[in-house]
Amino acid sequence: MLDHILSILIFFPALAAMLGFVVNKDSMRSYGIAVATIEFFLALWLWFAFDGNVSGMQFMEQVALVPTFGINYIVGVDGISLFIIILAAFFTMIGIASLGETKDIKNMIITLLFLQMTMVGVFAALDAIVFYVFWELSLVPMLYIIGAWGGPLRIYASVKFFLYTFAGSLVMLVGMLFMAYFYYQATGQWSFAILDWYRLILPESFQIWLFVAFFIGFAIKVPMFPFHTWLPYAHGQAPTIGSVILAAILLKMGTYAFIRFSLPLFPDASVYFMYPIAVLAIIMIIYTAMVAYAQKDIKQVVAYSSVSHMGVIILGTFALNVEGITGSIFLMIAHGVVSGALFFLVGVIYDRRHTKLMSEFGGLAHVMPRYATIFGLMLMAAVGLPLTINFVGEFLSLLGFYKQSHILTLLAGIAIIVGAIYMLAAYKKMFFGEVTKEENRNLPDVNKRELLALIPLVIITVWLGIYPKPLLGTINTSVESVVQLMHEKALSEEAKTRIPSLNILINKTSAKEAH
Amino acid sequence: MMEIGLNHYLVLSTILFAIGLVGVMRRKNLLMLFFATEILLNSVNISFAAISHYYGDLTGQMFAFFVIAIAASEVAVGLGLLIVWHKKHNNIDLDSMSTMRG
Amino acid sequence: MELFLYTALFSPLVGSLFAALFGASPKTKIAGIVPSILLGVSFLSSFILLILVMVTGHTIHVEMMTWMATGDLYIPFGFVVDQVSVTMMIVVTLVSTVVHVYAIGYMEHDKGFNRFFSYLSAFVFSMMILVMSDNFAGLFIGWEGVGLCSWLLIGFWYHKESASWAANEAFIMNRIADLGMLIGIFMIYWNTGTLQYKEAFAVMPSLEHDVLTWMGIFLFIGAMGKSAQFPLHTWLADAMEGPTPVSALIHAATMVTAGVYLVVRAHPLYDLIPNVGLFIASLGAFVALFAASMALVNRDMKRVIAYSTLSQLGYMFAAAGLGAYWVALFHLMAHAFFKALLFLGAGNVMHAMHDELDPFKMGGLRKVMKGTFVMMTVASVALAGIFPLAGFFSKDLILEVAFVEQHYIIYTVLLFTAGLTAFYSFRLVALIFHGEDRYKLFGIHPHEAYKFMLVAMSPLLILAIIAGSLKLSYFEMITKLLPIIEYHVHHPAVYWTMIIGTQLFVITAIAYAYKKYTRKDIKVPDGTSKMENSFVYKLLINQYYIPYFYETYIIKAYRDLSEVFWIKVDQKIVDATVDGIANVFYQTGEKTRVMQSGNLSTMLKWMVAGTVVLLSLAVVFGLAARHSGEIKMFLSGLGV
Amino acid sequence: MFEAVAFYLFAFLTISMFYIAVTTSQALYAISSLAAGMIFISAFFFILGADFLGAIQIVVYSGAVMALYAFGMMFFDTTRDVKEKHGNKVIVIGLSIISAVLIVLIVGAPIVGSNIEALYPITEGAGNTQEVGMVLFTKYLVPFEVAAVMLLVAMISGIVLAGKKMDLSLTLMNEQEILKMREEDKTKKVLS
Repeated sequence: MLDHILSILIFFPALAAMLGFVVNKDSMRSYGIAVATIEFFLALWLWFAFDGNVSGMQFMEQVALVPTFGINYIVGVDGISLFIIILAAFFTMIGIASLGETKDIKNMIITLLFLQMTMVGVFAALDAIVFYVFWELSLVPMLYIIGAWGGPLRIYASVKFFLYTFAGSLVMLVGMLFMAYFYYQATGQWSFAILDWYRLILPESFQIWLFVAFFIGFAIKVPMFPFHTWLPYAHGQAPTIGSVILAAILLKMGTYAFIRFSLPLFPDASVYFMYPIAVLAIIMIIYTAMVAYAQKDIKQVVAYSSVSHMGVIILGTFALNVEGITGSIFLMIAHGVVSGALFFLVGVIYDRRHTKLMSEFGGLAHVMPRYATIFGLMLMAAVGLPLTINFVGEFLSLLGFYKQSHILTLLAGIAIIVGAIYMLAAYKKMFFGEVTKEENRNLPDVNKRELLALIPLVIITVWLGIYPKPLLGTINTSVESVVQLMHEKALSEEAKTRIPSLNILINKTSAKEAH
Repeated sequence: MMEIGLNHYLVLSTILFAIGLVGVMRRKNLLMLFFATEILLNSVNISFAAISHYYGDLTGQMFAFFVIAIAASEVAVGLGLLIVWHKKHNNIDLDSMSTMRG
Repeated sequence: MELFLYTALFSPLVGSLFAALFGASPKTKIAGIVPSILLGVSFLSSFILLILVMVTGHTIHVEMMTWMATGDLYIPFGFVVDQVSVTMMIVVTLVSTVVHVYAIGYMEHDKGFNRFFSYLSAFVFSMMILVMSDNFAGLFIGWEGVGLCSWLLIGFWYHKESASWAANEAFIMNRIADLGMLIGIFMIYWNTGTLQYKEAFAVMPSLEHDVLTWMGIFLFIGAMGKSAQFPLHTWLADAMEGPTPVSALIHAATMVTAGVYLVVRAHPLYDLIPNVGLFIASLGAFVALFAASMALVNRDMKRVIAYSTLSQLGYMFAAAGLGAYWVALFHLMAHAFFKALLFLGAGNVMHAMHDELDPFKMGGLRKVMKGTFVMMTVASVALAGIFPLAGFFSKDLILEVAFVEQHYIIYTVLLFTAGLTAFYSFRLVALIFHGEDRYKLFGIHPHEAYKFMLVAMSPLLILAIIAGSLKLSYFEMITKLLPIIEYHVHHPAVYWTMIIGTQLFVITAIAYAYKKYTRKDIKVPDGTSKMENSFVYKLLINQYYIPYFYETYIIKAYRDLSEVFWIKVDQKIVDATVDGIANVFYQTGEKTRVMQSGNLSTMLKWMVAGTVVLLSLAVVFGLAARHSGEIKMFLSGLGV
Repeated sequence: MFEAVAFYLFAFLTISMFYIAVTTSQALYAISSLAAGMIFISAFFFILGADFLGAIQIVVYSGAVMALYAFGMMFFDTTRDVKEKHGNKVIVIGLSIISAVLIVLIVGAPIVGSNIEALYPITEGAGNTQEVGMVLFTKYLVPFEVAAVMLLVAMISGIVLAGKKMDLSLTLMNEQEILKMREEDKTKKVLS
């Protein structure tokens, strides 16, 4: 069973979703929870069975799909994707468990389970076409979730979400086809397997074009400035569960893909585009943080803060050294946990008052102390307080990028200031002061079901903030191999110097172990 | 000038084709439109025959046969439709056919 | 020994968590008593460690566990107890124990009693991490942790708009400085390859001078925020919105001195870059004077003390900047004692006066509040630096340092500030405790605080009196770690002239304050007197218009810019572009829909037109293919 | 010489006939001139040596197609003037000429360029009909059969379409009956 665990992880939710059509409506919730829990424990088992000292892919499976063109169903997992898969399983589980009174709950759960299939599929796929298929498929359940369970502008938001990301990924598909074609030209046989592509060294001019093609697909997904405008609409209109999954997992596809595709395939282009992308990331960090500050709707604040944090992730990725990339992967998980939790929290208050405008609240700390405490904790995690999960990622990402550029890191570091500004301002507006609105006076505090979702998130936030080692160690191993690969593949002198060689590094770490 | 070559036929065919196109575009009566299409087809037939002749290959003529066959069926079906239309609307004016408006 | 270390470090955390258990339940005394006892334990452990370090000279270094390790980076949770950190531990645990016990009485009637102790103990824990950590990352944990607790405690009475505003201001201003610190940490890591103090400092002498200078500057920016140095000073005065015990503990004795601690801790770095040191000293001297001048006229008791804190921090930085690290640390310690005492006394007065803060509305309180009167007077005397109290030894030492190092401008500024300090301290004392009983006009019936609160304050009282005499033994201990620089004005005549002159100057200032503010005809200022309309007074009472400047030109500008970014840029430009592209397709469809008029002859025309276009394309491509060689030649001729 | 004269003569005749066919406002003139034009075209086929094709042209076009049109016209009122479009003539004529020229360019250019006529002169007198038959029933047998089926289908469909309500006569019905019938048709939604 362990040999096929990835396929099981991918297709079990989908099969369960199919069966879900015949399940009775009243028992659907327990059915969904059961499926998601099994899936989560399978993911945990995957982690348990995973060997953290191996840098390559594990649990690989291969089934030929179109042998003539080298399209195979290849899945595998390494330290980079492992935790995101677990996170996806985790969020689906608590997402379904915490679903409140939703209309059409049966269809919602089925959609979520399908979404889970696509999410796990994206992170496990090692064949470009399979990756692309899951990548695009993930749009469909999300389209339904926003379009069917969303707010008043849901059609606009869902169509925008779909078309925008779809347009971007088409460009990416063209890039993939070209990549495969180059591979064919170089080796004489077709292959879409990423691991095969890794071995291909392209001339720099080709790299640049392909990098741009992939970049557009990924950047829209992330979303990077200036492609970010679909996100506030999607978040603003999506139901709580949609926002949670979108922020926690779906956005990570873009940044994950950068590390899986762009960096190892195009090391020279990565170095070539490092500064422009860093500048974009910095604009993204500061600009969206300021936009977040101007928002009147708490959900939009969280949505824009997501974009801002994604900027730090991008920056860490393009630090192109072990510290930065490890940090960015860790921050992906951290941001998933924290922004997911924040969206849950916004959902809690929305369920009670059916509004998200901050001006409608005020003084909630009097009425809902537990809610205020959890919100405060998550907010502090979001602004990157040490000993919370976010700090580790942010610290490492910025630390890594400092090696590449001092000034840009200083500018990017403004993130910790502007982040604090909008978060604290929002918190103040909602929780501090006197209770001004009569409706808010008797709001019930968080209930058991909501705590069921929030408490695990709180625990993870603090636990991984204090003891990130179990994740960092595993991630580090895989990232080191990526960096080493990039260094070896790099053609230009500049790229060779920008991307550190691990041989020196290994010596240093052995010296470190003397501690 | 006196030696008739392929070009002559092609030019002739072109002229006829142009006349046919003029007919297609300016005719409003559906029946007249059919006449124009016949002209188009015939002009092409001339080309086929000419090319076949100068090329020394019968394929062109074969094509012309099939064109004629198609023209015949077109007329048959087209006229049938025309009559149905005329029965319903009492005219065969192109302007009256606008159910395809987008 | 490690047991004591861990006890000292973690018992505040246990206390905090214990109090947090009662967070949602109504107030129970136990939530205050247990953390206080645990802090007492922590203090005792620290004391044992102090004795140990003092007697044996050994330092303790433990590594609890790994925090972050990736690539070259290795950051453990490591703790070190050496002469510097043990000093800080003693100060922190002692003052916080006192404040905890005091707060049991002070916060008695507050709804958030349990919550308060949870926060306060959490603060102590963060502070302990800050001072005990053996690496910069650990320092940063504590650094941010105290910032968080400060935010929670300043905004403790969150129903007050001003309190939550002040809390946010403090947090954000500190964040600005933290960025500098973070960059400093990055620089240290990439240049030395480690964040452990010991190893990093060992590598530093081999680095380039420029790099070291920047490192020093960025670290100091971090220190500036925490220690509220100009221009990041405005939050400290506003932070007085928090409960008074908080002001005593966080904003007088411990957290704000973290900046000084950082400079002292990084002394091997600052020793290498005397220029930066000089800048720190100059800034310190400037802030000392600047803050003292604002304290002269302020009519808010707590703010006056806050400015005085600021001014004293300036002294510490002046000393540290001039390389006299142990002097700075000594003043830090002495200051912690008497300033906490002063604040707690002010807290008593506030309680008695039902949260009235304007000393002009008090007067004559010595009759009803004997204990508080004595304590505040002693604290003020200590602050003013009168022999033989704590302030005399520590502050005069700083003056001496400036003199010996031949920075006469700094010396003059600091000397003048000493006079100002004496003046405003006793202005406060005179207004509160002497003169007419002006409070009667407002119908207030003041009463003395609980006995146990006064008892709790007494250790501080004693230390404020005797701390100075510990100078020699302290010197002996601390110089095992810090550079031994003894400051002696070699000529006895000069030395004595300086000492006596300073004392006389200070005493004159006190006398003048007494004379001016114990008069019978003092009224509550109502903005009509001549002095209040003078330019200088207005400048000072408005804090040099700096908060106004920040509000108008930074906060408002930021808010407006954010609005512009959102409404104009994000919606009108970025999003509109995206929608515009979508609209191009949509409009094309709309426009070309007309083509599909349903009229057959029109459609036929379009068909012919389309055929023409396709045919022309075919011809063009055919020609291009046929003449591709010539086209290439032509283009290359054009230089394309 | 003879060939040239014949070509120019028939070319002139064809063009003028077709020109009349597309410009005249009288339906009868149009159909007559079209029929004449078709016959003149067959002359080209004979000149080109495609005797069989010429014969077919005359039989099918002038015989079958024209007869069909003539029958068709009986259903309509052929005496009234055909309404013309008064659109932009420049566009109409311009487009036609441009497209025609382009087609010639495309079709003619390679042939002219490689002087095919000189390479493959046609052999006269080998019996065109025989040749055609050989090719048509060997190489093009399947298309030929398909075309036959197509013609059959077209024939049947023509009958079915035109033969609907043959039992009714609009001329014999009065106004109300016609209107009623039309209403019924509308509800049936046949071919509307």
